[in-house]
Amino acid sequence: MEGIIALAGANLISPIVLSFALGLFAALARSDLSVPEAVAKGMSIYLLFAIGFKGGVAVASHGIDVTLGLSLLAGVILSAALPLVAFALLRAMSNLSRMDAAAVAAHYGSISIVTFVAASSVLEGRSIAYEGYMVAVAAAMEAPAILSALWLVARGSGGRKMEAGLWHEILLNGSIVLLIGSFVIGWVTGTDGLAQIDSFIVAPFKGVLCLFLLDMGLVAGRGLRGGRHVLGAGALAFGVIMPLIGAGFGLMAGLLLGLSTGGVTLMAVLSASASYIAVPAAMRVALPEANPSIYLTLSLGVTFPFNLTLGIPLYMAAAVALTGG
Amino acid sequence: MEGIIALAGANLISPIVLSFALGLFAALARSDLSVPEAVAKGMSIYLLFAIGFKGGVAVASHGIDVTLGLSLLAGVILSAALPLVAFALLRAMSNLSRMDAAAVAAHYGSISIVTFVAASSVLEGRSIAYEGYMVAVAAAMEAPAILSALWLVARGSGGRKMEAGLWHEILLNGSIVLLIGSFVIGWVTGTDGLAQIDSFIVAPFKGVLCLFLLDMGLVAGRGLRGGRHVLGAGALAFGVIMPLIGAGFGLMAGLLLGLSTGGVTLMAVLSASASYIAVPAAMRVALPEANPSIYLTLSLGVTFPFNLTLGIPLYMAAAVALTGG
Amino acid sequence: MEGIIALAGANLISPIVLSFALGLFAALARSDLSVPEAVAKGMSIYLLFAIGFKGGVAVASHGIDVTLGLSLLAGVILSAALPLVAFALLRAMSNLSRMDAAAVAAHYGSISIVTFVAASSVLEGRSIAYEGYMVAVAAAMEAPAILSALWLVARGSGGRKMEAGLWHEILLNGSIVLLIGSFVIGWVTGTDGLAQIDSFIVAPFKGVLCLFLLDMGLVAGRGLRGGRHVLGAGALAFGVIMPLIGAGFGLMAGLLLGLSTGGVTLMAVLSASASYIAVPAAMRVALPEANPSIYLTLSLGVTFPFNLTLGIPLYMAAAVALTGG
Amino acid sequence: MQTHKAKRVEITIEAVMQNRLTDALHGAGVTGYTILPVLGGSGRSGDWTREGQIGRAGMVQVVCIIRPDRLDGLLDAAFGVVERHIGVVCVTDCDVLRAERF
Amino acid sequence: MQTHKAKRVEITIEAVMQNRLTDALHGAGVTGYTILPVLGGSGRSGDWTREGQIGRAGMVQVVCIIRPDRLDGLLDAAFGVVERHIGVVCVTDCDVLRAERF
Amino acid sequence: MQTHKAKRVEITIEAVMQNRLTDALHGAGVTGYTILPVLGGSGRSGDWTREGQIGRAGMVQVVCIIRPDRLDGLLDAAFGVVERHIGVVCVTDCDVLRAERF
Ligand SMILES: Nc1ncnc2c1ncn2[C@@H]1O[C@H](COP(=O)(O)O)[C@@H](O)[C@H]1O
Ligand SMILES: Nc1ncnc2c1ncn2[C@@H]1O[C@H](COP(=O)(O)O)[C@@H](O)[C@H]1O
Ligand SMILES: Nc1ncnc2c1ncn2[C@@H]1O[C@H](COP(=O)(O)O)[C@@H](O)[C@H]1O
Ligand code: NA
Ligand code: NA
Ligand code: NA
Repeated sequence: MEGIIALAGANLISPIVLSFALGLFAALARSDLSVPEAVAKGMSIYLLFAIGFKGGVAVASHGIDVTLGLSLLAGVILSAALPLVAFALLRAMSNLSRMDAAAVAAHYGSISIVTFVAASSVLEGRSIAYEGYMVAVAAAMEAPAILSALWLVARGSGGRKMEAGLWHEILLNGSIVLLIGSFVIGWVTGTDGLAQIDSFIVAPFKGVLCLFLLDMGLVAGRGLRGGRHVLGAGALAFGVIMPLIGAGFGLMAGLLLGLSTGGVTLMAVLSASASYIAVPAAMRVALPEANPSIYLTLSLGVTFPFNLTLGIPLYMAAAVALTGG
Repeated sequence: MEGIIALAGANLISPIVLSFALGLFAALARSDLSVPEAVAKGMSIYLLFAIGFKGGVAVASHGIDVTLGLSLLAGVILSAALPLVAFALLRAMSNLSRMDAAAVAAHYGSISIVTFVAASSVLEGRSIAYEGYMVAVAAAMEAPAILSALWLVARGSGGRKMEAGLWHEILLNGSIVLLIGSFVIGWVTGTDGLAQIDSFIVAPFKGVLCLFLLDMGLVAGRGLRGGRHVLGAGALAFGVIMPLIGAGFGLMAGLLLGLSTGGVTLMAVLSASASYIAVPAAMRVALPEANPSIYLTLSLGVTFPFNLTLGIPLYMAAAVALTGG
Repeated sequence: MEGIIALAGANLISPIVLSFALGLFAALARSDLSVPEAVAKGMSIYLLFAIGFKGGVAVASHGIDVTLGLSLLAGVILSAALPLVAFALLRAMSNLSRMDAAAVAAHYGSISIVTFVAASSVLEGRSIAYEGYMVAVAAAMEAPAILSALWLVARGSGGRKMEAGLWHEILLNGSIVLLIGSFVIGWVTGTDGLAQIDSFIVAPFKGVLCLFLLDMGLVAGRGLRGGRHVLGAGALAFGVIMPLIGAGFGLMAGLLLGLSTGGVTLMAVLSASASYIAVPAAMRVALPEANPSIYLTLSLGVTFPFNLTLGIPLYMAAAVALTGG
Repeated sequence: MQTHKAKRVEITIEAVMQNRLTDALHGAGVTGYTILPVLGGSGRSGDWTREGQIGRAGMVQVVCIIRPDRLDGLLDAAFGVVERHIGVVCVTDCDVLRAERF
Repeated sequence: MQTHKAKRVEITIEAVMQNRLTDALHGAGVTGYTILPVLGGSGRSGDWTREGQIGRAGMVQVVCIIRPDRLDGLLDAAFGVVERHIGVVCVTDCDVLRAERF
Repeated sequence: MQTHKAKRVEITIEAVMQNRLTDALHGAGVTGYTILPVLGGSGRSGDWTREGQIGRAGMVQVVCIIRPDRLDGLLDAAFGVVERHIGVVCVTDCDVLRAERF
């Protein structure tokens, strides 16, 4: 217990978390500090490329684990199943409409790649190893949740079909293509490839992450300022409870798969995290009637900060305890 | 004297100054070279974050100097007082209207953070130490000058009140929040924090500064092309004389405070430099009748290049001579 | 022969080429992956600045070669002459109009700085030295081709004069100014200057190049998707044959000049490459009737990938064989 | 200078719907339009701003100039897309040069 | 397709004044508008361009579509803000779909 | 609020031609205009998008508000530039505040 608190404390005063806090503060204080959209997008391209590449190199040098396929499968199942849990919970805890609840549920089945990046950064800081292919698991978990949510809506209102083009958009969305693509490049070029570009993708990585989280804090803060009125106490509580439930499922899955301590942690982090890029875009197309303030505020304004500050050290401590690592 | 000339010569052929010159040349030659606004803003966020963070780490490792509070106070007083000097000088030397003169004066009380960054970069290049909290002094000097200028106008025309929202905007403007915020982050996380991100904020710093100054040169050159008609010889001379006067006050303040050689230099640099971000925005809101070409051309087209090329080595030589460092 | 294949194979699985392939794939698969315009422009400013600076430093430390002047002259002649070859070839091989053929020809006389950068990166990877001033040759080859193309059109239609402003635009276009400017800065500040900023312009260079080529792949892929209908088999074949012819001329020129192995390679690469920045802009102004889809698709969608993947190792192998280096 | 009557249709729509709208326009035979970025705005669903946006958030403005007789086809096509979505459609009378282009 | 008469008001204003303008619009009950970025321009105070701008320089264009009877309120509110400042206000007649939104 | 009749001219043109157009406008005595960035579009020469563009590609939109009696001079000047080039010129009636500015 004390270990967890120390861990959480150390995590809380890391430059990464404090940068997020600074952004949050600036937005809540209505400062005009802002990161241009193009720069934010540039940084996210950098982060996705770096994390994918490093994952590929890790797989190239440690070889394919027999559990790779099973981990991917587990990711898909978690992503598809967690929205059902989230939906039931939301309907019980809050007074969100069926449509809004389904849209929120989709976000919690899917994942937040920045939470994943922050967690792997913490793991590396403590020299805890993890499977390189967890990046691929992250990619695999992006989309299935969307399908579950649409099914939830269809079951209720009868016959809302998914538009053909939407599948294409979801499966080939920029972040998935970049993540998988750079993973493959890292895999193919291996440590030789990494040696050529590591002073770009390894050394400055954590610093870029700080600035990116500064922007995430700004966006979350602006969202909270505008969105706090649309959320009741029940929905807010959901934003903290659901990641814990998700992390529980992720921990179990990781243990069953026999992943390393780091791998179990990341499985928990992925399950606990909620999407705010791919899923919101899909929801605007497929469920335009659902209120974006609700799902964005919950995912970005409540769950993301929770995971970043308390969640990650907690899941890591649980993984350490459970794997004995 | 020879020492100063050698110093100025070395400074003049540094990549930083030459990058500025390249931008200036490109703009004056009407090349279409341009740095996208988003990239320029991204670089300025990087520079502010890095300089603030490093300042905070310096304070964390060297402890709070007893003179920190006094230095902040001195900064506030200098920022508030220098506009009065500048205003009197302008009214004597040029034929600017009361309104334009007050607006220009506000710029010279406030500071240019890039001049500060360039100066600290030169100091580091010569291994001259300076107080880490000078970053905080810089932040403290941004705003008071605006108040003095508004008071100068109000005294003349009778009763121009400062709009409520403007205060909030000035004190929480993006650069101040980012500078102070990253200063605090650096302070809290200390050398451990720095170790995590130094290959992002330390190693590439000077290179980014080059590209940023390339853009500053472009902006200054475009300004000069458009603004040279609005400035008479008196105003132009002011753009070179005022930084010298400001530097004199800054040197005195630094000596009285008992700062290190680097600290005295930076105090002079801050007092000598003129704002071109925070103050112009405030003037557009508070004194829209003042002509922006005048104050931008003077501050960015005359004083900034003067400080960058001749001013910094001069103020440094004076500080070295006066502190015996 | 086997050496070439091994070389090409090694080149094909470099992170640089694979990043381009990823972008190409993403665009052809209609993924929404995209690099913001401002970020792409920011990266190109970085690459131009770095390559120019390093070229200048190389000249500063190795001294001016007696062949520098002759190499510049050779570059100008190649740039002016290759369009005539290209024009004749196009008229024979394809059914493009005179106007379209002339516009395409201009692109092949001029150069692609990214191909140059990629080639010098490959050379550095294999520790093959090259003359630092090749950067200046690249700059000298940008513009003459445009004049040749306009002459080709004028000869046909009678009396199309070149607008006064266009010259200014071409000779002072952003990339030329930045390339030459940073070359001069590197030259003036030498290895001292480089030491100050090498962790910005040397260490992360290849990584930035990867992301830039990712974007180039995206742009090329989008172009191919839209432009494939406008190109017949003849024009497509031209896109592969012309670089080989250009490279042949470049190799000869390099040998005659007595350049190093790396220098000969780069001369071939410059001659083989086709412009897609400076020349398209000039053509939109001077020959607006020419169809941009044709020249952009050929240059960026056919010749650029060919050079990047097969051309560079081929030209390098030829240079190695011919110089005995 | 000879001008011709035309209609200027300005459709403000979510960026995620842009391709669906332009596909619908192409389907209705409208092949000329210009897309402007939007920085932010306000409506019944509240304020928003583009700055710092992550992902494909935000809106765009599609401006379409057409011959008056083709207006109804365009509006039908556009309405099919904006119907369930937020967004604004605004039509203005205008005069154009080079009528053959529309 | 059923359309309704409305007014399209386009206000070009300095970026530093944007919040003051939108606050004034909200104050006048105007809650629907779209903000476009401006790249550059020219006027009595000369040329300017956005590229490479440092700080919050530059202008924006606020486009507001409203029912004709609310025009005067909007113009009063807007004028209160632009009065001492540079900027241009331009009103056009237009037709809109979904009149209930305005 | 007192308004005055004016014309709003919107010229969509390639970015490389922007300076030539604004020079021509200045030549015709038109010194007030606002330039908007364009994200993408479609026309007879196909689709294009600004994203990831390298170089000075792309288009801009120049919006010019003028007194009606000056319209012809402006259109002549604009036409001289757009004539051989792709681009669209669209004129709308509008009302402006502060007529003395135009
Ligand atoms: N009356 C209006 N005038 C101009 N733009 C509007 C108007 N109403 C809505 N919009 C734009 O459409 C977006 C969505 O509006 P709404 O569906 O009302 O939330 C807003 O963010 C604005 O960009
Ligand atoms: N007649 C006009 N048409 C369109 N935009 C204008 C016009 N006059 C001024 N503007 C815009 O308003 C800004 C300030 O104008 P001014 O106050 O005349 O300097 C200019 O930079 C333009 O962006
Ligand atoms: N009817 C139209 N309405 C609006 N914009 C258009 C129209 N036609 C062309 N454009 C714009 O002008 C550009 C060039 O058109 P074009 O010359 O037809 O290829 C297009 O990419 C659009 O941005
Ligand atoms: Na999840
Ligand atoms: Na000062
Ligand atoms: Na060539």
